[in-house]
Amino acid sequence: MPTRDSVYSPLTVWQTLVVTTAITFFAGEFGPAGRWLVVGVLALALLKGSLVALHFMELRHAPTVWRLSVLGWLWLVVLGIVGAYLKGMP
Amino acid sequence: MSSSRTSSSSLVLSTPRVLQGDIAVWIFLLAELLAFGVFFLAYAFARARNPGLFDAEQAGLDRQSGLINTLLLVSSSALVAQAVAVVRRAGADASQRAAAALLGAIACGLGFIVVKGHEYAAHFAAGMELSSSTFSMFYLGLTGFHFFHVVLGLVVLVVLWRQTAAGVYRPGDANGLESGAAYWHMVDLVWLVLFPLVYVMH
Amino acid sequence: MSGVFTKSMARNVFYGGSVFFFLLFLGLTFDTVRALPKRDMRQNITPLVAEGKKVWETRNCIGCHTLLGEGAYFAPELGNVVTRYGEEGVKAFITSRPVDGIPGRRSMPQFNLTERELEAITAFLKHVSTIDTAKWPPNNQG
Amino acid sequence: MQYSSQAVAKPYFVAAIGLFVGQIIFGLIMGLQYVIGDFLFPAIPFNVARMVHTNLLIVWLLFGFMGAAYYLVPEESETELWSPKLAIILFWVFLVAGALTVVGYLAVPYATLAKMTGNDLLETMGREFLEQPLPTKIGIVVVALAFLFNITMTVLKGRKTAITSVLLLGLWGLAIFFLFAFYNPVNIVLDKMFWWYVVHLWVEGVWELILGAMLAFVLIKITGVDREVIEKWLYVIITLTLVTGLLGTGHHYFWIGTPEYWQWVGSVFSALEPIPFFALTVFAFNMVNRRRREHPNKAATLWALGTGVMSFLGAGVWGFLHTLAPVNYYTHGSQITAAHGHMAFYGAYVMVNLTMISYAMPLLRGRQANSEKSQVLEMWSFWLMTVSMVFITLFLTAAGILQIWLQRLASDPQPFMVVQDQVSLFYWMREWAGVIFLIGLLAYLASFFVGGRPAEARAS
Repeated sequence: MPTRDSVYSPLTVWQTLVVTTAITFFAGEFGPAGRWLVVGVLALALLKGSLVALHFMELRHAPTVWRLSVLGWLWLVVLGIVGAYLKGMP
Repeated sequence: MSSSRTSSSSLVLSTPRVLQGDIAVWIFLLAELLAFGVFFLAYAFARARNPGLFDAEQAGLDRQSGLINTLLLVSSSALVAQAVAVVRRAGADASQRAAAALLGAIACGLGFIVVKGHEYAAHFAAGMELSSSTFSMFYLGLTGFHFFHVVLGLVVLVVLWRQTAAGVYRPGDANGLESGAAYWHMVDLVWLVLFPLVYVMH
Repeated sequence: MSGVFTKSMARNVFYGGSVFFFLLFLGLTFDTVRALPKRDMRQNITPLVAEGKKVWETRNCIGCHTLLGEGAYFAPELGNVVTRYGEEGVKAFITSRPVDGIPGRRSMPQFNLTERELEAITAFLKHVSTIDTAKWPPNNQG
Repeated sequence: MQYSSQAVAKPYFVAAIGLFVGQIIFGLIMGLQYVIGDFLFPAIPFNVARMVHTNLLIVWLLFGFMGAAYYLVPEESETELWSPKLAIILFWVFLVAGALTVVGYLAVPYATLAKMTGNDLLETMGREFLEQPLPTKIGIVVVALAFLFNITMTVLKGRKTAITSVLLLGLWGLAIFFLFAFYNPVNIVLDKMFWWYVVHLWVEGVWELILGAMLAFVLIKITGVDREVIEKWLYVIITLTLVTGLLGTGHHYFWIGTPEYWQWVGSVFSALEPIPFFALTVFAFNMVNRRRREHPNKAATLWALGTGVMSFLGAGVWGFLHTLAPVNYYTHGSQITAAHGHMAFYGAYVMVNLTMISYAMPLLRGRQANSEKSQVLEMWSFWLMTVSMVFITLFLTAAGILQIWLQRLASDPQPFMVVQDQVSLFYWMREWAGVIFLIGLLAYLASFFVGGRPAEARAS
């Protein structure tokens, strides 16, 4: 069976995740509160989630039904959170 | 199991459409994701109803330990992915190198437990409990639900570590390892949404 | 849906998953039992109230009524009946039930309760009405 | 029937159907009492008729489960039952205890029955579904333990299959959770909290395991699909059942005094509870479509598919209708709950028992399947009962919605009885649907006595 190496090695994916996590933290710690923080931080969550799903969970090679369900879940939840946040804006 | 198609246009053998691990685990994963997803949305909409309370009580959280925990889980997840890749390439003493990676993943997982336990101890000492406020109910509920998933995941990883060290897994015959890995990545994926939602957003 | 799907993995996931969620359920139940005293007014449970619960059970009131919404749907909710009709109203109603019922209408049997039993059942229903039920029922009609 | 000791199941099935008829008769009495308030008053007041109705339901379903276990365990374990004699003794003990209890309900006022049967020693009576006197409750525990011992010994000395291990898990769970019937604290909130261990963890927990095991067995026999496929789907379905059902108990902890986080936990997890029933329906249809043989017992196939669909509708859809806390705040303790109760019990546990009986009875009487004529009559009874149950549920749902509107949502809410009078039209229609249900049940009974040449298995 041909090997299924992911295009990126786990190391490069890991580095991206660490950097984006740091950005999320600093944005929250020092960045301005409000709409842009939320949208920015959740966009990063989308990126990180997709990386983990596609590379670590190897959904890149998986049948589309599984890839769609996990990525679909990620997008729906994040969009739901953003939607709820905007609705709750004072 | 799945035929690999060699299309004339691409020289590279197109990789077969195969799911990582056992479908039974994936069905369980999706059910868990659904439960977490609904809880996240419930949190988001409850927050929308009184943003002030949530922001005020969120300030009481220790965002740094949240950061450390995210880094720990992400690293642990990467190490498990590394272990799966090593077993699949099956070089010299692959089992030993994969087992080492799994051990690292377990260590990071334990780190998460320690940091989280420390965080909880502080909150419980301050008298926070499930029914003290809507925020505390969501905070303890969500992170607690996730916390016990990490504990379960560590049990799975220890079993996988022993099996890998014993050389049970080989390329094309690592269903247990891949299934456990998929579960652990799910636990990490859920935390990647939970961290910004609970700790950072305000 | 290609991919490995084995019975042994399905069994492992079954045992792992159900034990995990059972422990979570026990954990929450433990927390609930610990948090209950602040909500269930247990400090007001006098021997009279306990006796009232026994009268409630030995007359099988749950066979027609609901209590906090649980029971039979043939007769009104009694969790808040004391707030609806007052203690005297409840006692008067119970004692005034006609033995042969009301022609063509639902009617409560005449239980011939003693004075003590009447006091007890009313005390029990009064106690139930003080339990913190997250503002249920929606209104006085129950 | 491969093992002679499987014949022990026959009296259990016969008793089950007999008690089922009794249950429906008392159901009709109660249905009439809803519209003619003083029907049979004071001889059989509503609460007594209700006790008989609900207790007969539980007892006949337990008879069905035990009969199913006595039938399928020897065949699955490929060995004779450990002690057929014990099974017969337990049959009579359980039947007599049940009969005495019902006579006790009907013959003496409940308070007298309580005094006569030692309720003063240990108060366990007077709670919904657990109205049985203390001796009966102890009898149930004895019968359950002896039954489990008999079945477990058979499994231990024979082949272990997923079906028998899941069935055993379900049956042992059933017995263990019944022990909470003996816990009756003075504190009503604690009483209700652990009362749900007997009720919810039965019907939305271990009973679903029993249902899964029985249905898997019948599907293997009818469709001939290999055991490996069916058993792994069985595990997936019961995993989803317990994963959602255990924390799903929370949807009973909304308004009984328990902390308010249960409103979130209960709503979220019970909202997922229809998923295993949906998977069960897809699984049943999938197996029947991929069948490798044309089993002559088409009626049993219809029952098996019906179980999937109706349990998804009754327990799944009608359950979801009123499981979310904000909705349940208004529907709690209304006819909506009664509507869900009827269709869920019928769709899941009545139908899986009838599936088993419809599959096993011909074999117990020495033939693969009944005659074409008998099966046609049985299918008539299937549609009569199922459709009339759908209507009972629809009418009670309509009654519930109107009740909630008038009594809770309206700007000037009306008293309970005033609302009940305005809703009586639906209770009349429910009563007629109940009569048709009884006709369907009698047709089911008749189908066992219709003769004719047994249907043959056609080459698939």
